[in-house]
Amino acid sequence: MKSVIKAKGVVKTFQGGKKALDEVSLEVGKGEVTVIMGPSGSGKSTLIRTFNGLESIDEGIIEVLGVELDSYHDERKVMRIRRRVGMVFQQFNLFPHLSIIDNITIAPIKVQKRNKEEVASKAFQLLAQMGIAEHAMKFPSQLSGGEQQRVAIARALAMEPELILFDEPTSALDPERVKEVLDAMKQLANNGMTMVVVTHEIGFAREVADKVVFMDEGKIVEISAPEDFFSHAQNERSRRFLNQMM
Amino acid sequence: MRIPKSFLYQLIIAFIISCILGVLFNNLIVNLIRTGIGINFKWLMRPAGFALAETSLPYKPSDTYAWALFIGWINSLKVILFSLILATLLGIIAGTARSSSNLLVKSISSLYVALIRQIPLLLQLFFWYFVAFLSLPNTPLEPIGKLLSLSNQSLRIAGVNISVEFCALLIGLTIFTGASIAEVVRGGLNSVNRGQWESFRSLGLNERLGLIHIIIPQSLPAIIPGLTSQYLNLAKNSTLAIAVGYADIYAVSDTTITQTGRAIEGFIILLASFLVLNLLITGSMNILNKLVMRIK
Amino acid sequence: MKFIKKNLNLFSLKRWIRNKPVDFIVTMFLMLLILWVATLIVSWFILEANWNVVSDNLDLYAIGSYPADQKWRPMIWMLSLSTLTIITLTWRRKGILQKSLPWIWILMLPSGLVLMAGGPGLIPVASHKWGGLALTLILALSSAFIAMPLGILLALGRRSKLAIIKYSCGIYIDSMRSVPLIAILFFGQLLIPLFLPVEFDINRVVRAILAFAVFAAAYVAEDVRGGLQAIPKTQVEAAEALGLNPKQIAILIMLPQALRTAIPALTNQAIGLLQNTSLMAILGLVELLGISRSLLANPNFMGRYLEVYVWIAAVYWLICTSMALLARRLEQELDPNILTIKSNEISN
Amino acid sequence: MTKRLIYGLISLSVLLAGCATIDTASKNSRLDVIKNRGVLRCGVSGKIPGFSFLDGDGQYKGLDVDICKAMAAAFIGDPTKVQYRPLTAPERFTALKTGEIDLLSRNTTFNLSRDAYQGNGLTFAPIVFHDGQGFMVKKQSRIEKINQLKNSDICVGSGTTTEQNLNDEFQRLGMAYRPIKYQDLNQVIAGYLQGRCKAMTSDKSQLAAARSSFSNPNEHLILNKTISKEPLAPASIGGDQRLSDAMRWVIFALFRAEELGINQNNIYEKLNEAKTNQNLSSLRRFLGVDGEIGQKLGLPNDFVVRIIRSTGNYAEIYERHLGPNSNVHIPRGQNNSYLNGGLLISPPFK
Repeated sequence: MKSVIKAKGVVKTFQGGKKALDEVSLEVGKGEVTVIMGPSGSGKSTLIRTFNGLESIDEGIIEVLGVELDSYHDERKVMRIRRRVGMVFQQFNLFPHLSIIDNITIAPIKVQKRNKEEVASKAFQLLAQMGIAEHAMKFPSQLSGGEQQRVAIARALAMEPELILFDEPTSALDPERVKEVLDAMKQLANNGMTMVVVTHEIGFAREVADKVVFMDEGKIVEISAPEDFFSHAQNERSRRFLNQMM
Repeated sequence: MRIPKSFLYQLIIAFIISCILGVLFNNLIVNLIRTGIGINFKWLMRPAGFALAETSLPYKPSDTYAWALFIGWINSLKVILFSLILATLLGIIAGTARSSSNLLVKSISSLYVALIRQIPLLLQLFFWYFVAFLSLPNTPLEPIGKLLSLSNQSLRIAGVNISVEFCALLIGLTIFTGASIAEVVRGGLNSVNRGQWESFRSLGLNERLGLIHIIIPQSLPAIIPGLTSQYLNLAKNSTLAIAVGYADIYAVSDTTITQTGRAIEGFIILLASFLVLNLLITGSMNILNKLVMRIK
Repeated sequence: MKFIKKNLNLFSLKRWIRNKPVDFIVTMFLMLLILWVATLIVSWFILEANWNVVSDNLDLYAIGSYPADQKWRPMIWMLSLSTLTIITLTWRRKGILQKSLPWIWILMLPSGLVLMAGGPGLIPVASHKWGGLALTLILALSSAFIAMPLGILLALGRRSKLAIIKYSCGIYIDSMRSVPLIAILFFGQLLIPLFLPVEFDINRVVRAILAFAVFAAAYVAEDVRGGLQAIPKTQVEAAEALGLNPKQIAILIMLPQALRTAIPALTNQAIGLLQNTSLMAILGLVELLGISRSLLANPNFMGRYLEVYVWIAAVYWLICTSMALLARRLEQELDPNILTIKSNEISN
Repeated sequence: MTKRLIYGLISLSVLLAGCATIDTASKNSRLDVIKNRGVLRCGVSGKIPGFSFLDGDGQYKGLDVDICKAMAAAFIGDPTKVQYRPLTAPERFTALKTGEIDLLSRNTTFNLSRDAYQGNGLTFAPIVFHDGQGFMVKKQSRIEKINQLKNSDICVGSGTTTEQNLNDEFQRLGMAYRPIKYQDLNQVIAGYLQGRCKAMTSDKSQLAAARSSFSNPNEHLILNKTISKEPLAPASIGGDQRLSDAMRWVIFALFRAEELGINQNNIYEKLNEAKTNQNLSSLRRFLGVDGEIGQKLGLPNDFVVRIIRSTGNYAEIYERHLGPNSNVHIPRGQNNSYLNGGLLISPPFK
């Protein structure tokens, strides 16, 4: 299987000396859904953000879609990666001053220089796919959290990415809104999208994930298939975490 | 009958305020009678008898004081308008430069702000006029042919003559106000959620496009009020024109007051003309604000 | 080591030019510009500058035409001001000294006035003999001292429920803010006597201080109001629920929070006020800028503008920057987060 | 509660009304105010070398300043009891009218509209310096006549008669010009020296004073033509006869002492001579040994002695500040006693 992400010996130290990532190595294959779990402060968000260059790294190499990133944070390479990798944030981060349709089309038009009409019709299609086509002309503040997050997914998809990173996409949602977002993500996974998801949603991980990565204190503690991870996790720390979660 | 307490308080305060004003006014009248100053505005229609170096509209010394004051007001408006535009550009550049990834650009803009904001404007104006402009050679320099010529009397760009007084005031005000606007802009940019930066970056937008399409539009609501007050300050500071010999409204009122001895009337006219300037600035900024809100 | 390696990478020229050509060009251009300006400045300093105009007249810059036999008075005052500034900025150890600092600061203004004007055991020196930096500092400090409480009252007044108070404060603040300072000062110097009873004379320095104070109060009021608006409504509700009356709420709950929030804005006002005292040079007081202008008229020093301007710009810059630093120090002292950290330290 | 408030209001209003009417018309002469205060407030320029100028030791010096000293010597008996108020041109008359200063000794031109009741309403003392407005140019400009200044920039102090004279002259000649106006003379000089203007205009005494301070005075030319009469005189507020009389005769005393050859060195000698020699009746009157010239003015009888003791006669004042050994050398010319062909003359002290 062709790998999309190949991270080797990644180290990231924050100002003040705290090691956020400590010799992390990870491989993500094409079409795979990888779920990263771990207690807060374990470095899982930092890891996922290094994949599209939002965080620079101090040591090691990350190869994303054939582009290599190292401790020299090469802006051009980062830009090349970002054009092909989508990202969905915990806080949605929609652009509040732009309408939903503009939120989705701005990057394809400005970055990929695609035709406006074509992008717009694609955007409507994506919104319909997410079940929120009727909101196209509204502004983000007029939408519920779940709807906003689905817009954020549609925005990421509009760039026709080869990989989407999800950074705790449901953590900021009201409980009753979580399902609609997870459903949209499941749909994506079923369509064969390569996804890296940081989440605490065990149900989602069980159902969709190809592998579960467990992190603690900046290290990857365990990588296993979901059925193994949730029934008999090998590591003591993973078990303790799962006990708290369930 | 019960009178509400708050009503009583207000009555007392109204009474005290009017008493104070009354006393001041009474003193004024007494003093006016005593010194024979009196208040009237008839002198406005008398010939001014002084020439002005800088006139945007036709003016000769035999014109009235009123017209001379109006010319001064137009001169004020002119310098305010031009330095407003330039200071805004400078402020935006310096303000955004402070969040630049280039260390040199960043430190230069920080240095600029830290230096300029801690030195009195009047001193800066003296510097620009007496040191920078008046040290230019007497015979015009022409660094790029006939298009631009520079001397210690005037600046000539493409056939338009600009006096060095105007230039010194323009540059002094621009650089001083630009530093304050830079702070406003920086504050505005910082007011935009960090997530927005990450968000546009992860969509593959570069810094320039991101600033233009995502960050600046969102920071405008935070920037515009600050910008308005900087513009008002600029207008008020333009009265320091008097230090460099530029004939603005304050300088003309000053001359008028000396020649006629009409200090109070001159003062009232000065205040009125500033009221109009302020209304112009706040009015147009309100319109701008509404436009921004509508876009949002 | 890692850090150095990373930065060495950064300075790999080839990579730089290839990856960020615009960045490279801008940097090179700026470097050349800096080099050029630096050469100009250095050559002026070495070849042209003649600092006699500064070194021969240090006394004048400091105190103007204050009587020579009494010059130790303003000198001591300014010396203690600067010592106090340095102590406040550097002394971090807790103890009596640090606890007494606020009180010493509060004492600086009255002691300065007494030293300058004369009092018990000191020969009176009339205010028209004051000048130079000492006058600048007195003007700025005294007017700030008056403007602060006045501005706070105006800010509270503007939020009052009583219409008359609200509107008269509003009118005062807005009209003061729409007028150029030089007009107010002009008014203070020339026209105030017209509004006072005959023969009722206030001296020039006091008039200038009053003019600065009434002007600055309007700006202080707006900054404090900004601070008041930043206080969440829940704070007032909580205070009301505790049964505090409006006056207590204002003094105990609102003002402390509002003033802390307003410190940065108020600092800018204070710095602005100090800088604005230079306007008195136009209106005939010989404060720091005024004395420089008088000196430049002296035949011996004619034409030495740049030296004088550079020198007093440096003085102003130093004072304003230390004011900014002092304000930051004050902000740290009052920072609720730091306070909680401190109490944690204690409990640990 | 309500009742008390109302009482409070009433008493307050009475109080304020009282304030408002107090002292609406004190007809006291300013002269008494000065004497009671024990200090003379004198408005000066503070920036004109030779006339009033802040010296290196922080003291005001100059002809205008010595006039203030003579006044203080006469009114109060002590030439040091003077508060100098440096005033800009725009504020000087207002300062006088509002009573901030007692008298103005600041290069002020004596003219009709400043003197007249319907004008500025001042009263002038005798002319202490006969001046006239002229132009200074750089020699290298080869300008020798005003006509050659057509369409030029001319540096001038704003809000002074200088500005009006400049305008009148150029209008008369039908020439256009651009006035570059500055707040004070130093800026005018700076603007001129730095080449902002082809010429600067001011009173010739000030031009001479300025030129003498330049590093190469010979490179500058003061044009011959005098475009105006600028008789400079101290001034006080109009309608106060006692003060203006006293001022007038203080100045005359300075002139008269020169005419009589009485100076700071020989004043006591002369006084002794007058005291011992009954025949010198005019000298005896002048020095206050006989008669009551002082009392008539509301001054001490020996006010002349006090003046000469403190400042010397006019010639001495002139020598000190404008003579050949001073920084500013201006030949006496018109400003000489009539005995030497000048314009200064004192009426009899009778």
